[in-house]
Amino acid sequence: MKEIISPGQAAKMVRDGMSVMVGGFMVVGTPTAIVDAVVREGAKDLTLIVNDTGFPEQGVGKMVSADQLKKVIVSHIGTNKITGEKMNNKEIEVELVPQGTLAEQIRAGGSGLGGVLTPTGVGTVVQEGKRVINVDGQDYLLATPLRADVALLKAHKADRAGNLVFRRAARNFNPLMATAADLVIVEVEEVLEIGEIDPDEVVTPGIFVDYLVMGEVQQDG
Amino acid sequence: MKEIISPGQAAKMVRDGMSVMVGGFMVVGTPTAIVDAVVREGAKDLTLIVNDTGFPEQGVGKMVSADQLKKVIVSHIGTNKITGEKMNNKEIEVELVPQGTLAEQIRAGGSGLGGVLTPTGVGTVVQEGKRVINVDGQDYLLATPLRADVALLKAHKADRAGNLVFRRAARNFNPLMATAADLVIVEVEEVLEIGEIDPDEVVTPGIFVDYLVMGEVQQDG
Amino acid sequence: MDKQEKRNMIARRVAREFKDGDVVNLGIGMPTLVANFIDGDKKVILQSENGFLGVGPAPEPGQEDPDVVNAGGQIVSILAGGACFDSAVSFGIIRGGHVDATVLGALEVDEEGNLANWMIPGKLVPGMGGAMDLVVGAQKVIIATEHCNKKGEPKILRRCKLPLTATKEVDLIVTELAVIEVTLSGLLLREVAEDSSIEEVKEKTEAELIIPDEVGVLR
Amino acid sequence: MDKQEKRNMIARRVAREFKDGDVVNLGIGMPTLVANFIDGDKKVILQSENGFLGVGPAPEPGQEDPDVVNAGGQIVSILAGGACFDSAVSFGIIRGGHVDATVLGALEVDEEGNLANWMIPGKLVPGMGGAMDLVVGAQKVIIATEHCNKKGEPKILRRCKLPLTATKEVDLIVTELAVIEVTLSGLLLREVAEDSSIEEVKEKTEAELIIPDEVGVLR
Repeated sequence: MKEIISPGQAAKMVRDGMSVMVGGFMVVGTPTAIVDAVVREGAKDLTLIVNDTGFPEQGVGKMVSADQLKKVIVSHIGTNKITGEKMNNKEIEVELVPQGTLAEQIRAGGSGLGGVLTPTGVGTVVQEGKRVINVDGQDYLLATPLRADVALLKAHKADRAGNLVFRRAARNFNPLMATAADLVIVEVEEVLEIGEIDPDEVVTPGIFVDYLVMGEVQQDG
Repeated sequence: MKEIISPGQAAKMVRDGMSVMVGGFMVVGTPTAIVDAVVREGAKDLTLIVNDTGFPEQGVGKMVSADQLKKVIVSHIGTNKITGEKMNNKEIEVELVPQGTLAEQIRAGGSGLGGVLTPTGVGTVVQEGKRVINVDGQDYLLATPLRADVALLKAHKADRAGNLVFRRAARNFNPLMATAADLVIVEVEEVLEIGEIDPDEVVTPGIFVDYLVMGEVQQDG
Repeated sequence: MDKQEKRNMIARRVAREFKDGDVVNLGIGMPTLVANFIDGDKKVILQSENGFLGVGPAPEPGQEDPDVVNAGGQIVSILAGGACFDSAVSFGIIRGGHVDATVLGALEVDEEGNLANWMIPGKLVPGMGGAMDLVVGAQKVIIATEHCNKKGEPKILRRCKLPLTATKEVDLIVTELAVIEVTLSGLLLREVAEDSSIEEVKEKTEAELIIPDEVGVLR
Repeated sequence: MDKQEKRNMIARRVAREFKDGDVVNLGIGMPTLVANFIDGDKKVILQSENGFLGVGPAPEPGQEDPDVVNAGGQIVSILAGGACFDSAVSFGIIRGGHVDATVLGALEVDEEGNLANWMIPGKLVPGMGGAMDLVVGAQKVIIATEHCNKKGEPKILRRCKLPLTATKEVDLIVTELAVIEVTLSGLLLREVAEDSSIEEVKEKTEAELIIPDEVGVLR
């Protein structure tokens, strides 16, 4: 049985200097109640691993605005000008990673792989500092694993065993990050009893989940 | 709309010399109606990529017994003595691969990766002939991608768009192989209309599937 | 032609490149427009790299689902027969060659099929998002772009100067003036707009163009 | 003790190694027996590498589901709260360190924690199946084995002679005679069976054993 905690309790587990993965793609599938609490609690010097930095007043963009970040590993910052400004002012280190590579790095971190070879980024600035490995005459970049101290995720429903199901485009990076952090906290819209999710329909098994948080229920249509 | 063909029509697409992936783990999740038809049609010199060679009279074991195979890439042959005999007599080349590595090789083949680095097999005979790549002080073996000319798979249900759902332990290698073959033929117990599988419940998207075959319905308990 | 007409013309021409059954990923901006012009007789399946296949049009007002957005953040719908997945699967589809065509914008594109469309050093660094994977992974890379940039300078160059998105991956360039195919010998002028001319296209293109005996009409 | 009693004794002792909430993978053969002895107060989640979590006991006759088998091919059940997945996810769980303990048999195990349990050259080559991944990936590797082989020869050696399954990964060895911990300094004798002695264990073990001041009783 997973413990259900408040957003504030979740946020207190995010401590200064930690690496933090946050699910979501342009705030869809972002655990906004937990992120808001992290902003309130004010942890500093965080390394954020995330698809994008949301918007200045939405999602992890609030963490950017609140100067909580030392570094961001991210595929896109174009929807949040503040990230770009802080990058140019050297207030935040921004490591830009192709989205598919970021997904594989997190998956590798969660599944005990030493890395994957991707053709993406060969011959571009992404190649700088990377190992190039040739397989059957084609060059690939070695993408090494990414893990985090804590993952803050969003799912549609969980059962009390922590099994998760996701909804539509809100799935994105959430199932990957669930495998790749020491502490996994998941904001959900609904918590079901054990047995209410069929084993075949589970997307993320409960063994990956440490705590559940009840977020606000999304309005569907 | 995917075409629904007979096991015999499916088997005729398997031609001499082809590489063939077949789903299943000890025949659970193996498309037995298609495999039986492949045995009847009698294609020769096949390279089989499969978790195990089933039993002498069940699953892909029938292909072993019928001398249809030139080579098998496989994690386990212990349930089928005939495979071992033919290996010792040099009638079949057997490449043994750790199961998790086999899964990653097929996934890499289907997802455009040049390979993955795995710690599995380091310091064992599996290391022979493999590239060893050190990342952060740890040695890994480079597992290169596997693809096949045709994949013969088993799913529980499909819709007419080819979207697949699987049942219990019959899922195993099937979703991975669906991504890694030029021609993908799936034996199913039931074909539903488009819209009858919710997008969130699809395990293998229909874009990976070329043909459906109606197999026998399994008795559930 | 005003800007919107140009964009529609480009989108309409790009849409004709798709075959029945194609899986297509449309980039953000003008490429998204292409969806409006796909022939209803062709079954084209649109992929959205944030995690689903079967992108449908924006729903009726009041029917919006906040979890159903495309990679540009616009509210869309998922057609019956669609499928949702995580980002690793999504880019497995893309990188693995399961996307038949992708349509993307360009800052610069060149004779070798190199593309620059993700950053302007010191100015605009939004990040590559999924663009690098799409350009490397899709079977056919179609660039949908205005022929010249806002300053009137050519975007189709001998060699890209901006940081590249990918090397030698572009297959076709569609602008309001021309359709240009990237071949191993260089850029081949396939079609010229009705109200333009080979001369105008050459003048507004920095790259060398191969002019075949027969050049079609872009409409 | 007859063979079955020995096996039950080993299984019972192994089961005591698990903590509440542990995720455990039990190998084929004797390790499977361990499930029968897990304390009901501990919630231990069993993983089956063919693709699910929440392995439960064999169902009542007539309730068998042919799709619900463990990695040894035995019909089992899936408990409420279980989850099914494909082989890549299954081995991601294993290789990624999400399995707290695995229990496997051995042909040979040695002072360095090396394990040989998958082939005898020229004789038995079943393939490694999932064993190599399990031994490398699981947080704790417990070997459940009879102390000697069928010929009465030691299985716990200075150095394994058979082809290895993995190097330096074994943490604990449980036999009908002893419980032995693999430490950086070598093999530490933790417990000896009530009806055996340190002398008997030493005699039947080729490897050097470290004998601490206090040796527990294996029951």
